[in-house]
Amino acid sequence: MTIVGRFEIESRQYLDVQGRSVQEIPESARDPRLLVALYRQMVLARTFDQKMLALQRTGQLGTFASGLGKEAIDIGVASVMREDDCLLITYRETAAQLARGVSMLEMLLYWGGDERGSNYAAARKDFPVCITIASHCCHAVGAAYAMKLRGESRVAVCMSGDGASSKGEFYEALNGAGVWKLPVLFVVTNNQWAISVPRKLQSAATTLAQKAIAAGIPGIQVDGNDLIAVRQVALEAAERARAGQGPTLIEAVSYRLSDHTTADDASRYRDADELAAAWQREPIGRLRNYLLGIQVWSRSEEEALLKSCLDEVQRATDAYLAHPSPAPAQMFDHLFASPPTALAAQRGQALARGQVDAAGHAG
Amino acid sequence: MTIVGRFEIESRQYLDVQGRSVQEIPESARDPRLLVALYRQMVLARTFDQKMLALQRTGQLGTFASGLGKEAIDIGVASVMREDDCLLITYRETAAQLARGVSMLEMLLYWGGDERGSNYAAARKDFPVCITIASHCCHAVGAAYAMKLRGESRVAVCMSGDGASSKGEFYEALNGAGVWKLPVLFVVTNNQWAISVPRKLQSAATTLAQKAIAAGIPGIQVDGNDLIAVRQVALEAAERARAGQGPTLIEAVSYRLSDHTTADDASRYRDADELAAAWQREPIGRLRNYLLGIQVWSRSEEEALLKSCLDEVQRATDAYLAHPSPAPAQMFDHLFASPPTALAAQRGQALARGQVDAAGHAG
Amino acid sequence: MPQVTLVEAVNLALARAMADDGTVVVLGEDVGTDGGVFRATLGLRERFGPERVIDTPLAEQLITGMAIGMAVEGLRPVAEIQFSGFAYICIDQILNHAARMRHRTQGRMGCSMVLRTPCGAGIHPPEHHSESPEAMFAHIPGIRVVYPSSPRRAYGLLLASIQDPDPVVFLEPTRLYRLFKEDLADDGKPFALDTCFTLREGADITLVSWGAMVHETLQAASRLEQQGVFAEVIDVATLRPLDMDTILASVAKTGRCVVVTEAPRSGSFASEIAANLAEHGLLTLFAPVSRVTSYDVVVPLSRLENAYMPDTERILTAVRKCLAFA
Amino acid sequence: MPQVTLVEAVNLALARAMADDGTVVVLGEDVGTDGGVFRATLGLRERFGPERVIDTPLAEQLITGMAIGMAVEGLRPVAEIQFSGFAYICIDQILNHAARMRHRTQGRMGCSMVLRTPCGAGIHPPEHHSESPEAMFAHIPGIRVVYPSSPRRAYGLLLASIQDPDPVVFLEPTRLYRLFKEDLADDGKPFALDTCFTLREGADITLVSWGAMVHETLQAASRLEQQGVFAEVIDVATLRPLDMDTILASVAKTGRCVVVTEAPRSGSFASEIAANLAEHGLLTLFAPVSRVTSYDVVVPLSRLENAYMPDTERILTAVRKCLAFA
Ligand SMILES: Cc1ncc(C[n+]2csc(CCOP(=O)(O)OP(=O)(O)O)c2C)c(N)n1
Ligand SMILES: Cc1ncc(C[n+]2csc(CCOP(=O)(O)OP(=O)(O)O)c2C)c(N)n1
Ligand SMILES: [Mg+2]
Ligand SMILES: [Mg+2]
Repeated sequence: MTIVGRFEIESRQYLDVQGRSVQEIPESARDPRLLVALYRQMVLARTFDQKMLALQRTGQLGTFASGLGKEAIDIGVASVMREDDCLLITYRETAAQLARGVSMLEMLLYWGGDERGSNYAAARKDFPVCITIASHCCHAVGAAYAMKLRGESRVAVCMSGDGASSKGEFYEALNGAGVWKLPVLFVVTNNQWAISVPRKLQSAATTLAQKAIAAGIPGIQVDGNDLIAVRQVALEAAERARAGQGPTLIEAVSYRLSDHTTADDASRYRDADELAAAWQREPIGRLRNYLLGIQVWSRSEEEALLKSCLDEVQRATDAYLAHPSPAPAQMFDHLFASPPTALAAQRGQALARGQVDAAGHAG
Repeated sequence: MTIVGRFEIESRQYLDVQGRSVQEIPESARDPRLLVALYRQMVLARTFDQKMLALQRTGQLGTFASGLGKEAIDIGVASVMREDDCLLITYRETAAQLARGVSMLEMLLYWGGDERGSNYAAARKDFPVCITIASHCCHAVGAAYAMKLRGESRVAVCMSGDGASSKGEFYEALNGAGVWKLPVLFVVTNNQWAISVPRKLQSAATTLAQKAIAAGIPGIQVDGNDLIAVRQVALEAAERARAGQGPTLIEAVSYRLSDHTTADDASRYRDADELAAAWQREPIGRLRNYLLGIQVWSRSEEEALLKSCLDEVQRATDAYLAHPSPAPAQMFDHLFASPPTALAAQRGQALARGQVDAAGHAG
Repeated sequence: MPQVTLVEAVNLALARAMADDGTVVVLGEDVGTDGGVFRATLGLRERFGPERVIDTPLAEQLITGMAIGMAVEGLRPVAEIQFSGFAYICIDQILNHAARMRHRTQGRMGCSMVLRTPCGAGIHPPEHHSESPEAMFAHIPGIRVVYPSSPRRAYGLLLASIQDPDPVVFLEPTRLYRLFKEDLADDGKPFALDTCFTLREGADITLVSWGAMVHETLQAASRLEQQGVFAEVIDVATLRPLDMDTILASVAKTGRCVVVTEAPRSGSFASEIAANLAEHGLLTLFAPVSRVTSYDVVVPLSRLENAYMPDTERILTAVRKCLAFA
Repeated sequence: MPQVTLVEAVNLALARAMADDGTVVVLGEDVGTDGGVFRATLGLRERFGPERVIDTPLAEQLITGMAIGMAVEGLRPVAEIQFSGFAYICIDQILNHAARMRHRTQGRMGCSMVLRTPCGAGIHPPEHHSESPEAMFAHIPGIRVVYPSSPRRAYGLLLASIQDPDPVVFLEPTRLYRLFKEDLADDGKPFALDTCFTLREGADITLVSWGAMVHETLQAASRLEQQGVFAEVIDVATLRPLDMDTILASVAKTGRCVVVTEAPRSGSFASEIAANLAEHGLLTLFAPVSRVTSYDVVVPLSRLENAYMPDTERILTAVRKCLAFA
C-alpha cells in the first residue's frame, strides 16, 4: 500500500482541571506578573460580561452573547498580539476586545444598538464585530495579504466558533492563507454548541484542528480552559506567522457556559449534567488555583480585584447610560466618504422627521 | 505530546505507465470481456470528443471543454454505477455521460446551445451539466439524503475538478455528507490545471484526497490514468456507500491533455515538455497495452473499433446537423410546471417576434 | 377556532404539510431540537422524527443546495434560513439552480422546494437580522416570491408554496410573528399563489404594501377613515408572479396610489409596481405614484431603527401629498 | 492617439492605476499568467509582479472577502469575477460587508475596492455567462455601480472607481469588449462617478440605456434620424448613485422616454428609472415610459439568445408606440 500523506493532530495542556501543572510550564508563562495581569483581565472580562447580561435583562442593552467560559481563549490569544496586529472577531469576543483596548463604553454602545460603539479609539486596526458567521475569515486573509505584501511583521488573528468551521468561507480562507503562506491565526473556539446544534452534528471530523489538513497548514488542538496552553500555542503560531512561515489553525476546546445569547434558553436542548460537568473545567478557577498554588496570588488580592472590577464596570455603565442618543444623521454621514448628492434629500427628510419625533408628535 | 488524531492518505495504482500490472489485479477487473467493453467506451468517448472539437472549430458547435485524458476516470467511475444511481457532473464529463446512456445527439444539442440536449431520454436521474463550479456538490448531498431517507441502496456520484476543491461548497458538501453518512462519492479529477492556474496555486495541501480529513470521511488518491485502479477504488467506495457506511472522496490524478476549452490556448501558460510528459501517462494507450499483453485484444480489433467509433460518431453528427432549431417558445414553456398568466403576454410577444425573425425582417 | 399568531400559523402549516405528504422535509439551523430560533418548527422533530426535521451544520449554501438536490430527487424540502441577512448567500443557488432546473432540462427535472426566511426590521436585533431582500429575489425568473402579513395568509400561502411544483422563496415578517392573532381553521386549504389580497376597500386612494408594512398601512387607512378618506388597501403577498391586474383595477377606481415598503428605496419592489402603474395605468392616475420606503442607507442598529423605517406618519404624509396633487 | 477596444481600455486603466499607485492590486482567477480569460489583465503580472497581480484559487467568496480585508488594511484591490453568473455569490460579501464597513465603524474603516465582472448576453457562451445582475447590485446601499459602454468611458470610469474611497461594482459589457474601437489618450483622467452621459441630443424622445444595449439604442437613434425623429440618447453608466437630474431634464424637453435594458423585465433597473420618471416627471410626460427589456425567463443557451435579448427592432417598436401615444 502506497501512503502519500501522513498527518497528526496534537493536543496541548499545561494545567489540569485542578490548576496543577501536568508538564513543564513554558517560558511564555513563567513570569508571575504577566500571569497575574492576564488573570486580572479574565476576571474583569467576566465581571463585565455579567453586567452586560444584567443590563440586557433590565432592558438597557440589546441581545447579547455572553463569553462566559471562553476567557482563557480570548485573553490567551490577545496576550500574544502586538498593538498593531489586527483582530477579527465574531460576537462572543468581548474579553479579547477588552484586552485589545476596546473600551467598555464602546462595547456597551455597540450592544446597545449604536454604531458609534465600533469606532474604537484604541485598537484602530481591529475589525468590528462580525455577525455573519465565518465571512470575516476571508477578510483576515485579505488583511494578512496586505501585511505580507508590505513586508510587515504583523499578524491577523481571526476568531470564530465550532459552527463557523462548517461554513464554506472558513475553508476558502484557510485554503487561501495556506497558498500564500500568510500571517494569520485562525482560532476556533470549540464550545461544543452552535446555538442548539451540538458539535457532533457540525462535522464527522473527530477534531476541528484537522480541518487544517485540508488546507495544507498546521492545525493544533489546545485546552481552551487552560490559559497557559492557549497562550503558548498562540505564541508559537504567531512567531511562525511573523517569520513568514504561514498560517495556523488552533482549535481551542472549551464549553459555552451561558445560553447562546440573551434570546436563547439552552435548557431546552442540553443537559444540566453536561453543563455542571463543564463548570468543573472552567478557566478562571483553574488559573486561580494555579496562581494560589505557586503563591503569586492570595485570597485578599482576589477580593480587592473583584471589587475593583465591579467599580470599573459600574463606571463604564454609568457613562453608557448617560451617553447621548444617536441622531438620525448618523445613518447617512458615514455611508460614503463623501455623501452623494442623490442622498441629500433623503437625509433632509430623515432629519426633519427626527425633529418631529423629538418633539413627540410621531412614533 | 498528546496526539488526538492520526491520518493517512493512500494512493492506488495497478497498471504502470507501460500497462504492466504492478500488483495483483483486483477481482473487479479480472473479467476480460468487461475490460474490453470499458476500453471500447474509452475509445468511443475520445473519438466523440475529437469530433466535438472539430465541429466547434468549424463553427458548428459552441464553446466545448474536451475530456481528453480523463477517459479512465469517467469510464471507471461510471462502470461501478447502477442505472438508477445518480450522476452529477461539470462540463468535462462527456465520457461519463456517454457511459451512462446520454446520447451523442443530446450532448451535441447541449453544446450546440439548445436546452433540449439536457432532457436525457435515458439517464433520467442524472443531473444536467453544472457550469457553476462545485455548486453541484451540495445537490449531490441533497440527492443522497433523499436516497438514504427512502432506504434505497442507490448512490450519488459527484464529479468535479481540482479547482472545484477550493470552493466553499465543495467543503460544505463533504462536511454535510460526513455528518449524515450519506451515500455519495465525490470524485475529484485532479488534472493539474484550473484553466491557467496550476494545482500548487489551488492549495498548499499535498494531496486533494486529504480534504476528506476535514470532513471526517475517507479520502483516497488513485492513478486516474489507470482504469483498473479507478474502477476498483470507486467500487470500494460505492459498496461502502450502499452499505450505509457513508461518503468517500476520491482524488483521481491525471492531466488535462487539451486546452481548457475551445476558447483557451494552454500554450500561453504551460510548458510543452510538461504536456509531452503527460502524454506518456495517458490512460487509453496504457489499458490497450495491458489488454494486448494479456492477449484479450488485437491490432485488428483495434482497427475495427476505431472505424466503428468514427461511424457511430458521424451518424450522431449527421442527426445533430439535421436537427430542427429550437423555437422561441422553448424559453417559456418549461420555466414553471404551469406557466403563470403574467408571462403569457411576453410569450406572445416573443413568438410574434420569432415569426418576424424567421421572415428575415430583423436581426 | 383557535387564535394563532403568524409564527404559529407557519408551524401549523408545516405540520399539516408534513402529515399529509411524506415527502415533505424541513431542514435548517436549529430547526430540530430547538424548534427554530423563532419556534416556527416547534414540535416537528418530536412528531416527524430527526430524519425529516433536519438540524444542519452551519452552512447556508449547503442548506440551499441540498434542498435543490432533494427536490430534484422527489422530496419537498422546506429549508429555513435563520435570518434574512444570511439569505443573500443563497441567491446564487436559488438563481443559478433552483430557478433553472426545470427550464435547463426542458421539464425533465423540477425543483419543488421552499426557502423560508424571517425578514424585516423593527425587533431591535443585532446587525444583519433586519433585511428586506425581497426585490432581489423578485428579480429572479423561474421562482415565486411570497411574503404573507397575517396568520391566515401565512398558513394558506405556505401550504400552497410547499405544494407548488416550483421553487418558492417564502419571506416571513419577523415583526409580525407574535404581534397579533387570528382565527385559523387549520383546514389544509392552500391559497392561490398569484393573487393579491384586498384587505380593505375604498374609492379615494389605493395603498399597496406587503410584509410587516401592511400593518402600518392598515393603521394609516384607519386614520384616514376617521378623516373621511377611504383607502383601498392591497397586500401584494405574492410578489412574483405579480398580480398587477388587481392593483391596476384598484387604481383605475381610485386614481391615486401609494406603495409602501420597508426596503431601501432605490431598486425596491415598490419601483417595479410604480413603473407598471405608470406604464399601464398612466391615464387613470390623477397624481404620481408615491413610494414610501426606507432610506437608501444601511439598516441601522436598533437605536435608529425607528428613524429608518417608514411609519404610519410617513404613509399619511405621502397620502396627503397624493390627495392634494392636482 | 491609439485606437483601442473596450477590453484594451480596461487593461490600460488597470495598468495606469497600478503604475500611479503602489497600493493597487489585482486579484482573481486566471488574471496573472493568463492575463484574464478576456485578456483584461494582460501584461500586468509581467509589469507589476505576481504579488500585485494575484492568481487566486477558484473561490469567489474568498476573492471578494479578501478584497474587503485588503481594502480595510489600506490596499486598493481590483478583484475580477470571471463571469457574471459567478458574481451572485459575491452579493453576500458586498452587501453585508463592503457596503457597510464605513457606516458600521462610523468612518473608522473604509473599503476602497472594485469588483469587476463581465456582464451581458450575446457572445454565445455556455450557461451562466450571460447574466445582467445590475439591478441586484444597484439595490445595495453603500456601494457604487458602474457599467460603461465604450472604451473611453470604460477607461475614465474604471480609473475613477479605483480611486474612489468606497466600494464599486464595475460591470463590463462582454459583447462590446472587442466590438469597436475608440481613440484613447491614456491620460490618467478619471470621469465623474455620478453623471450620466448624453451621447446624442434630440428633442423628440429620450432613450435611456446602459451596458451593451447602448449600442442597439444608438443604432435605433440613427434609424430614427433617417425618419426625421430626433432621439436624445443617455448612457446611464453610473447606475448607483443614479443621476436622475440628467434624465429628468431630458424628458422635460422631449416628453417621451424609452428605457432599454438587457436584464429580465420584472425588478430591472429600468423599473427604477421609470418609477422615478413617473414620480418626478409625471407632468412632463406625454406618454407612458416604456421599458424595453429581456423577457422574464432564464437566459437561454446560445441558439435562442437573439430571440431573448432586445434588439434595435424592439426598441424602434417601443419608440413608435411611444410617439403615437396621445
Ligand atoms: C452566516 C450565518 N448563519 C447563521 C447565523 C445565526 N447564528 C448566529 S450564532 C450561530 C451559531 C454559531 O455557532 P458557533 O460558530 O459555534 O459560535 P458560538 O455561538 O458557539 O460562539 C448561528 C447559527 C449567523 N449569524 N450567520
Ligand atoms: C463558480 C465558478 N467560477 C468560475 C468559473 C469559470 N471557470 C470555468 S472552468 C474553471 C476552472 C475549473 O478548474 P477545475 O475545477 O480544475 O476543472 P477542469 O476545468 O480542470 O476540469 C473556471 C475558473 C466557473 N465556471 N464557476
Ligand atoms: Mg460554538
Ligand atoms: Mg482541473
